[in-house]
Amino acid sequence: MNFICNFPFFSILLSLFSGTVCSVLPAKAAKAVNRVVIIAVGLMSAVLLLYLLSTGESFIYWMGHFPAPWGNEIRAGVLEAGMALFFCIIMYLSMAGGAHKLPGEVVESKHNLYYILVNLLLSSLLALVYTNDMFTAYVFVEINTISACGLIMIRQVGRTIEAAVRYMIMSLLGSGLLLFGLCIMYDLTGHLLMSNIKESVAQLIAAGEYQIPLIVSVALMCIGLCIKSALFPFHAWLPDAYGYSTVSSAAILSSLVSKGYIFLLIKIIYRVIGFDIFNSTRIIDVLFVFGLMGMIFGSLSAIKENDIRRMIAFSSVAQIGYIYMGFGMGTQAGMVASVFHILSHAATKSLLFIAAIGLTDVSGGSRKFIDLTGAAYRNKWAGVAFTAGSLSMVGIPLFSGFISKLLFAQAAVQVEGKMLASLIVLGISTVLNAIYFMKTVIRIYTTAGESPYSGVTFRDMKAYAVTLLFFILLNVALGVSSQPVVNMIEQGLAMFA
Amino acid sequence: MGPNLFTNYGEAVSAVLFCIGFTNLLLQTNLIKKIIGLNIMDSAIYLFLAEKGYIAGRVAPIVVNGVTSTEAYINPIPSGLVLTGIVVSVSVTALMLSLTIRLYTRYHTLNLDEISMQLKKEGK
Amino acid sequence: MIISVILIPFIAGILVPIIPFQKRWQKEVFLETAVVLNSILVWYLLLHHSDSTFLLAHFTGNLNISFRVDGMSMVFAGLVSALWPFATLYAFEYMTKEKHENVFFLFYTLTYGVTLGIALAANLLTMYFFYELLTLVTVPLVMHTLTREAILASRKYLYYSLGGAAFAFLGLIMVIVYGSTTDFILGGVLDPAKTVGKTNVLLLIYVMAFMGFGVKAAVCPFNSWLPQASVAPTPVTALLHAVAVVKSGAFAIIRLTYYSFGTDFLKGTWAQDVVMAVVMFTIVYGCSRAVKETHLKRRLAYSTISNLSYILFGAVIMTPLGLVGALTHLVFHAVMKISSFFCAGAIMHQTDRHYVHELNGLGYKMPCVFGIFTVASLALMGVPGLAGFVSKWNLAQAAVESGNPLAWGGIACLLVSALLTAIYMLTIVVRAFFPGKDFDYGTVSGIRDPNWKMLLPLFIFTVFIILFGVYSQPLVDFFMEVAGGNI
Amino acid sequence: MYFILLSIFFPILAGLFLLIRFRTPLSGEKAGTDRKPLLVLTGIFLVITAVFAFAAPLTAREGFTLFYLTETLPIYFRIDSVGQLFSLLAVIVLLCAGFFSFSYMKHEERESRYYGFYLILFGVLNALCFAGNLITFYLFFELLTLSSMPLVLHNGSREAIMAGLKYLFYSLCGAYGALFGIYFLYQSCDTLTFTAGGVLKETAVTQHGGFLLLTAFVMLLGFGVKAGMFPMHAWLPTAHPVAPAPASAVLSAVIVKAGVLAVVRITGYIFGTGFLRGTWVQTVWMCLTLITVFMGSMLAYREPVLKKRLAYSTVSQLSYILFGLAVMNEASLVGSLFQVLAHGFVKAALFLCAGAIIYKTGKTRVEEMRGIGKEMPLTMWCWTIASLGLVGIPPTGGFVSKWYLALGSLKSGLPVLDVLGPIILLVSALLTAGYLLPLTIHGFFPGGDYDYSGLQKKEPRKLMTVPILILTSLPVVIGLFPDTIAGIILMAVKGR
Repeated sequence: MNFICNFPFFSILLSLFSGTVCSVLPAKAAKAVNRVVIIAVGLMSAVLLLYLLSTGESFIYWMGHFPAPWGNEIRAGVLEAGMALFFCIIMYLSMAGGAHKLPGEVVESKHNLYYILVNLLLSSLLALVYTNDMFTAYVFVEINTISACGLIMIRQVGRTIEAAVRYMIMSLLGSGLLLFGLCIMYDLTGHLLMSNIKESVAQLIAAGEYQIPLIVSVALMCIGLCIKSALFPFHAWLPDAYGYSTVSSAAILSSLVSKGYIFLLIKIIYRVIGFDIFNSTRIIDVLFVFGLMGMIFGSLSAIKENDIRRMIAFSSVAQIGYIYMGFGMGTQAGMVASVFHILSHAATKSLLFIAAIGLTDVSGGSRKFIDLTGAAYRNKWAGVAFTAGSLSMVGIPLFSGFISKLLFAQAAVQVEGKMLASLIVLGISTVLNAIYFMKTVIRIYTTAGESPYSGVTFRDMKAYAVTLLFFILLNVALGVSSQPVVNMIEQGLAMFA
Repeated sequence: MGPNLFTNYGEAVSAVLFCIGFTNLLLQTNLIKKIIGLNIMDSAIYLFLAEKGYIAGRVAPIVVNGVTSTEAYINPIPSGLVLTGIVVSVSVTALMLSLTIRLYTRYHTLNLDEISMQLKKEGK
Repeated sequence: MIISVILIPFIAGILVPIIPFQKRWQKEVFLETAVVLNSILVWYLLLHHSDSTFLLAHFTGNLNISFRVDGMSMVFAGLVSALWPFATLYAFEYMTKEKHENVFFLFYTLTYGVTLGIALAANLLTMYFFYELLTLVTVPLVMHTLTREAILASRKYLYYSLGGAAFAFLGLIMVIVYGSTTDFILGGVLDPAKTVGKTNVLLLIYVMAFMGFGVKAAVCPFNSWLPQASVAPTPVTALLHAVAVVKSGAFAIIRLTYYSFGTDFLKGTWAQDVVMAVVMFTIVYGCSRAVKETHLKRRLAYSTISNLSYILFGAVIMTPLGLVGALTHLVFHAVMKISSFFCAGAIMHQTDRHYVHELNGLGYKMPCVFGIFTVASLALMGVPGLAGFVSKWNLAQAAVESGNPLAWGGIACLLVSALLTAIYMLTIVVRAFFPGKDFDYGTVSGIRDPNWKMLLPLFIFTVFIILFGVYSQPLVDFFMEVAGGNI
Repeated sequence: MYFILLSIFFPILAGLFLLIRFRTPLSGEKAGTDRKPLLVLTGIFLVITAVFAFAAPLTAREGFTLFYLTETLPIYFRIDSVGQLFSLLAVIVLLCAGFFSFSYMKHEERESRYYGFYLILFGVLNALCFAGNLITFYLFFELLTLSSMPLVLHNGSREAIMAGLKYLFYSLCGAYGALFGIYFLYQSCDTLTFTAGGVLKETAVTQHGGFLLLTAFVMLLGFGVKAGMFPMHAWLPTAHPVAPAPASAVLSAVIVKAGVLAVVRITGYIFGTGFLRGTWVQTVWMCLTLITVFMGSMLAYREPVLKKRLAYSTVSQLSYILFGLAVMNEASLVGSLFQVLAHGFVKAALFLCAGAIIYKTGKTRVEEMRGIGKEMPLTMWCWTIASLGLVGIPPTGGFVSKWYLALGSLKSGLPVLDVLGPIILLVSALLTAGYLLPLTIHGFFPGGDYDYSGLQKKEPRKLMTVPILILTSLPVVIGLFPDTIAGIILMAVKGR
């Protein structure tokens, strides 16, 4: 076994361990540790990805020395490694982009706590990505929830605590359902390792036994994860949670945490139940319909919103709808599109959140549109970045959003019954996206009348601008040379089977 | 259906409990009651796991009399899962309770809707 | 070579705010030189074109960004590059009264490149890409004045255009999935083996894509952005909203209909009927709104709406003759409308009057402008001997020849629209020249014709209106060749 | 060939020259005292044009193409007898009215504009008469509308401008109706050159004859607008009276005849009477003309304003002509063309008389004109003779034309309409007498209680009376030699 195969385990452990270390360090050091850890994990993931691409097959790593079905396992394929790398990049950029806001929003004494939470979050995300064990997944889902909740409420104002409570409640409902579904699955198959469950499920299906409990179990797990990833209509907690937390938290939450759950769902679909079996159930139709509704209603709510952060948050609801629509198509192409959209949305949404904070900072901290008038002239980089993000969301070629739209549409065409519905909703949703994003873009480039904030300028420009630049580049890179990424996703999904 | 339900009364009860807990967590406006609902829900799942792991006439998998045959003990994995789950749910409950306290000290109420109302009034 | 004509405007445009010009005339000379050079380059390219495709970049899968010169591109690129230098010249004079000149010229010149990109695109994806870009680079031009009205207009323009593109995107997908290639090939690229049994879905998507591109071409009910967008400075309204942008929409529809879906596939289907009915309705609707409108530029904008649908009407007849008619009107309308818009701009520039009822008696004070305006009006009405008649004649002949009863009804629409055109255009002329007995000439004292920078383009356009009217044969022959796929 | 071109383009260029050379100052005051150069120039131009127009048919009768609008649309001129007939009418009326206006227009502003457009109109009318194919005809038909509109709204009052616009839009509406037909005809005909007997393709007739009939009907309605045919007649009573009187004379006597010429051209030379005879188009068309005849007379009878009354009369009289054309046999065609001449001269004379009255007395309403005969006896005598011509009393031209019309109608053998037509013509003639002659009666016999003390001689100058006299005498002349004229017309109808 190659040394590189230890990397997944190392990266989980590293981030988990660094979290504990951070608690005794002063804030500055914690920050440094946090950065270093993220970079290290990212590097490891990159090396792992290269290694996997060169070997062309996934591997399974035993935790301890117990073979299946007793031991706990980690599994790494191209998709997992790629995802881990991507999560690290986004997380680093989000942290860097939001760093300047932290002192203002979080009391000094809690800074190292903040880094603990981020590290914990990273470790739980990595665990979700790599784990091959269902119950481990559950445990890390909970860890993820708790750290995410911490990230929301680290900014101690009434809104965030309330948002955190709501977030917790919905998450707990979700994880309760997930756990219950998982228990039923365990009951049916007698296994907790994904590969073993899949074999048993295949046998059960072949034998025609326990069909209903099986479906119930799958449905419970799906609904649980849907709630946690804020699929419409389970999105009530989302706008407040994303809208009022500190900016890095919002960026991370919207682009990574929900994506972690979605990735877990993909793993369950492929590794636990089996893609074909999953597609033969009616669950995908339900996901499809909810996805479509999410695309429309999320955007509609965003249009009505008068607060830029909440608007971006609602836009997430719509984008998550896209992803579930891809699931709901029940084809490989749809799944590829969804995974690509996970990446594209993560890159874009965090960019938008961070750009938005730059805009609100130069508008007296207000997020109301009326105060944002002309903000792009006061903070040029934020304006450019917000515009780029918006264009990507609307699906202008050259940006990543266009590719995911392209992939979704191409996938939709191949699905006989769902083609028209998805194409039309795709069109409408683009129109709606255009409406609320372009409204904002025009607003920030307007100078009609004297704004009370016209003299305000932005501090700490350099780091912030570089971060935004990287985000834009990431976006454009995804948009221009998408082919390698798509190939990687296809390869990774093939390894899942 | 009827006889099956009766035979698997353990599962049935846990399902019912789960539903009760779930509904409470979802619909109660009082935060404490929500947390209680959460605990009921979690306990229902542990009950379910324990029920599944129990084999009639065997004892818990703790070696006390030097009996090492697996035949003597019930399946240990569900028990392990329950223990892990309890740890998780305890920590979650603790977090929820701490959040509740914070909210209560700020807004002097446990009613989540009222808190939302007050937040709206603050207009932030 | 082919990419350079797109890049030169980009570079020149970006240089405008960067180079610190000492005097205004330096900037003017710089810009005009760049634009004229580029136009010459375009014409050189068109006249010495080869059939080879220039591949710029692979996109994803088998999609790529590439450029090629074919008949359609020659028509559109030729038109755009012929008009742009004049419009630029006109803009120099007009913009003396406006603020933020640099930004204006930056985007104005960028638009040139983007429009050429649309014209020279070799496949649907490239065209779509530039089509979206066009929206983005023209928005700053619309909101140039930054008044509340301009903001609202640009917002609406953006929503409509991007929304339209979203549906046009569906057409792109269909061509990608069901076509053998996305390149433009006269007669269409749909693969019959793949489309079996999917006809109706494809037709539905075609209609959607038509409406999507139709947003730019101001097809009813997606036309209300155009009159609103006339708050932009007049060179923009004239060139972009009478030629470049809206014609891009029409151009895109022609590409979609003739070069991607293919007329064989569409002709005689319900989709053709639907789009034709929509187009016919728009023809009449645009005119009737123009009659009711009292703001001069908005009136012309409504007129554009109607006239664009003439072009589309030719396009949806879906015969080679129809394409000829569409192309003829594409070119002729551009000249006629840009000329009338420039007149309107000259009036606004000289007198600051915007409404039709304020134009009383101006005819004697600005004889050149109103003389030219009269010629343009008559041409738009379709008086024989002027350009408009020839294009309408070609359209109507195509409609008659197609044997489609709906198209025959379309001829009636054309004529109703011609009558309405007469109403909304000639009332202006009559007002200007016949203000009435009790008109107080004191109110128009001190108003004069604008200077040569404004008049020169106007005169040249007028010459072309008349020239096309009496001697259009070589051009129409050329369109025939294009429609026959010989070029 | 050069004379044709000269007769068309010389007046147009001359008119433009006048428009530019004698631009009136902008302040709105009168053109100044120096009218003479303008008048002299105009007079010279008018005469030269008339000479050209007369000379054109004498020099060349074969057609020629000026240039090609598009490859298949030549601008083509050719003179045939029908064209010549209309040209004759146009030249005489335009000359007379032109000279009449020299003194009439003294009071009006912006004379140069008036004369400029007057000359342009002259050229366009010549072109219409000499047009050799439908496209050329259509081109000048549109130009006719555009160049005559400034005459209508000349006096610049709000009413005049609205009337001018109404005239414009009705005319264009008609022209576009015709254009609709042309679009289809282009595909259904071998050529659009006017050829006696029609140019329809055999195949087109058999394939979609029904649609061609509809086309023909639309074209008839369209061109009929200009000829004031019901239901598109409303512009005429509005537009004619507001123009200066000589312009009204030209409008009512000549320009509306362009519509008639158009109808002659499309029925006889494009569709061919053989195609239309006996179809529903003929029936409906005849009904429309009869309705117009009757309605025009009734409205004229009820109209108190003199010039408006004359305009309604024009509506009615024109439909006599159209009725004759609709019957489509030889006698009726002769009647129609005869009526073209007769009505042209008579109506011009009547309008000029009305103009003279207005110019001298300022009275516009019929009931104000009691005793006018005592003041302007010469004018009123002309009025009376012209009225008799319009009513159709022998030996005037009006009688001859109506005779032929009735004859043709009775011979046509159409059910019901063959008899109904003459009856309505007769009733209408009675009404005509009823609305024209009271002016004579009251003018000469104002009644016992009339106060003669205020009377004074108001006979206008020679420049006015001479044209009136000429125009009054002409219908009598043609009425005196009906056979000669009818023979010429017959030759024309037979297709030279």
